[in-house]
Amino acid sequence: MDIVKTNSGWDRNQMAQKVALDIPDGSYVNLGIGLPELVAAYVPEGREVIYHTENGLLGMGSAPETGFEDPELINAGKKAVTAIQGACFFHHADSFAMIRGGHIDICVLGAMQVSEEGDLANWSTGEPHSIPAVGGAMDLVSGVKTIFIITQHVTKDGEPKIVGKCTYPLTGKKVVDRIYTDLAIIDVTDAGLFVKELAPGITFEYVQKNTGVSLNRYF
Amino acid sequence: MDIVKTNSGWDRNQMAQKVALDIPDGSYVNLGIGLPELVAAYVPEGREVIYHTENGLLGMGSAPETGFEDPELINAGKKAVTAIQGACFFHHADSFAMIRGGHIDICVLGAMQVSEEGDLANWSTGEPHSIPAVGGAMDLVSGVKTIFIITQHVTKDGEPKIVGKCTYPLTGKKVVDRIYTDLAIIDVTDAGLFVKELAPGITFEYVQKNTGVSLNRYF
Amino acid sequence: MINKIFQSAADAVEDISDGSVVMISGFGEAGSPIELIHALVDRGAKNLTVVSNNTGSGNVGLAALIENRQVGKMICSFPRTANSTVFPELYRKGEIELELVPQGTLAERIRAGGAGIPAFYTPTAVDTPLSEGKEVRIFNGIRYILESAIKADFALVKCKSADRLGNLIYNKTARNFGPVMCMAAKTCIVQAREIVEQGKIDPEAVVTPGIFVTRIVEIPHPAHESQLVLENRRYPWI
Amino acid sequence: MINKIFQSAADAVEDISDGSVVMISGFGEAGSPIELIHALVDRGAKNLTVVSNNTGSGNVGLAALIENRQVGKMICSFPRTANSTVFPELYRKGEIELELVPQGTLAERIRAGGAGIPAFYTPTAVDTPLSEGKEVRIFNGIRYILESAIKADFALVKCKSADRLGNLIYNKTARNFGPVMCMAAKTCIVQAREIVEQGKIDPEAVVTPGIFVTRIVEIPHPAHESQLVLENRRYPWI
Repeated sequence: MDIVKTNSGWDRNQMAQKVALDIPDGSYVNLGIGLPELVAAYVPEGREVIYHTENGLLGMGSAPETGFEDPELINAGKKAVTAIQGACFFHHADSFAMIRGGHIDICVLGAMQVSEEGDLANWSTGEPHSIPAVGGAMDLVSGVKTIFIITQHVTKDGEPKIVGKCTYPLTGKKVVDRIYTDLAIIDVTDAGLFVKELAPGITFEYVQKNTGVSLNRYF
Repeated sequence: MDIVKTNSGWDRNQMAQKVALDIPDGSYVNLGIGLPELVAAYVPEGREVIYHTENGLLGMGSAPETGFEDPELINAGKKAVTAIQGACFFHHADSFAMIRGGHIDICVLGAMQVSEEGDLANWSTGEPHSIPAVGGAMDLVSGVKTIFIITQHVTKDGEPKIVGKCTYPLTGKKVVDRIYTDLAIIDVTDAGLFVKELAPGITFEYVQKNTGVSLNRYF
Repeated sequence: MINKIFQSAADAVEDISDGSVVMISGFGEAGSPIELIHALVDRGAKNLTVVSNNTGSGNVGLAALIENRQVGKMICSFPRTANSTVFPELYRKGEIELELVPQGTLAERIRAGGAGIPAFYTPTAVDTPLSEGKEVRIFNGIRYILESAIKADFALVKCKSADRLGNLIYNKTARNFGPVMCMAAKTCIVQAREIVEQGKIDPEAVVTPGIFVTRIVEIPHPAHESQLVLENRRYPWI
Repeated sequence: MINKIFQSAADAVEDISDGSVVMISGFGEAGSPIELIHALVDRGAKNLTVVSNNTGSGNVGLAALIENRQVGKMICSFPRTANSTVFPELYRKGEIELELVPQGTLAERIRAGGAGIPAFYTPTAVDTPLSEGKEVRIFNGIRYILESAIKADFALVKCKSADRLGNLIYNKTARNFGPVMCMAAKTCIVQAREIVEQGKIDPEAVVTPGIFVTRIVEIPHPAHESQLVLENRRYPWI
């Protein structure tokens, strides 16, 4: 059987939009640095989502207009942000009490690898001369109720990021709930990985070929 | 040898004044309920002492004038108080972080019994039908740097309150630093109890006679 | 769209059911959500475990809830009051269970429940009867005991002002256990003296961030517990 | 009479000696007490253990302290920065020690240090390399690791306003680690944009109660770290 790919899959914005559609009205959400940040722009009209940034702000708004940046009003990626009406500031221990205590509904993170069982590696390559830097990633995956991963399906070198076992050091074990890639949306379940949706023109077989572990399908 | 007592010893206010004289300028102090509350009135002119009340106020002031009581501005004894300029309010976990974390310099408490080793019993008679109620006493004795006890030297029945071993359930073990009674001021040291000062007309022998354990004297 | 505002105390407590663990804010009457407690008396849920610093005064508020035989167990630091015989009488008859917890340990266990900390070590109560049966461990030569987190199904909390997102500020020493209880309960129900427009509470001065709050009821003129006690009132009102 | 006000940053850091454990507030440049750090560079104390979320940017502030070889060990969550090579170079040469701590665990360990909690259990980092060698314990079927408190000899903290009693308020997300570091250090040294009259800070809005603060220095116009980095400045100023 030929492996069919008639389309390049979703682009970054479309991926972000897919994530955004799955965030229910009224959710408290923490968005990781980079690709996850795009999600905020695609929350459907009529839904209210409150963004938490672990450096001490609940009710993070969009980026300020040029010239209105405040170096003391930043997000976890150290970029200038704004605060919505009804926002509040708090210290780091309180902020991570929200995270660790299970008060944040959804966290959207990037990934280096995700395993069949939902293990996540996204903080270190484990190479001897790399500078290890974990930030809040381990706290987020252990504390937030639902973890969404948004990532390209394969690495720049074409290697699968969705694998049987992570080879990079783990951020957390059995923590990922759903993976959004340029090719598909994949649920992590006790029975294995289930493809929930395919990008237009992308076949299940093509996704499988680019995945390091056996996939299941709902359909 | 006759045991000499030519005076009834210090009254409650004089006891409180003795405690107050031993509180250094700039101290953060927690005063227990009852007799300890009298101490605040006797802080010498020129010394600034900041009072902490464990129900969430640093910078407690004196009692309000009649008619100006606020049921939401009270001390640990649930009596109306005021707040000084520069006071602040905080929640219970933060308040006890101050206590447990060793940030309060001095706590002045009442006692049912104090032992030779500085064990304190001041929360329960241990009788089967009494209602046990501990409040913040155990937190205070384990966390505050210096514990002063202010108490009558003997019970209403004339029994010594300063004893070899406490017979009542303990509030804390080896926690008391100094005892102020109507008869004497007594230091708790590793070498035993040392009488530091006698009330006018009170002899060491008289204090010893009313104490359940052997006393030492500095003088 | 987030809107946590409920129209009445009765609506707000409607799903508190038998056997629930309920935290109730307050240090004495300061911060005690008396209207929410009375709504819970009306609701009638039984066999509750109540976590609160005290056991109420007179025959109103928390004392009324206990007197109405809705509380199977109290977790508190100071169950003795000068002006209520409700708890002592049931306790002496063995009809209510008591878990006595030092006040700071109580506050920290509740905070831990809200902060995702299952257990912590504390110096408080070491070598006292309240540490019986608890694990002792030495750190840097000092003995500590292990204490576990307390979580609740519901918290009933009183505050000064709230907005529709659930951001709260409190009044003076009525703050006490409110903020940590909001954190530690699955459903946090708040009575506010006023509900203000979103953005009216200074974001630097918010004490309880809205994420911890589930429901808000505006009670502009809450009853004064001490006044009710003076008047010998009892709830349900006779 | 309590007066915690010091006349200069140099005076305020004068007793920080070799081998001290120093907490430094800030998340990136937000909340980083750059003038106090520069005073510590001038002071020259060596072999410091620094507890701070990051390792500084460019060649100013915390990066300058590290570059000046005053830091023997960093305890932090995120030592990588786009715009500084100071820490990475020393780290790769094995000339600075690193204890990498997840950000929330770092904050909680510091809070514990200030709150008299010697150790606590947390779910963060379970089954990852950062839990290696740590005690694992199961509560309610879930695995947690034991983490210990962090205390410091000194904390260097930046805030917005202070009064002479040491009550502090912060500015937006520059609050971050400041409040918990104030709690956890024997000597807490604060640089404030303004020192205000006692009573001017709303007692309901105080973030750090004065009891946690030892010294205050007024720095009305603190340097902007990112601006200095853009200008390729380095400290000591050339």
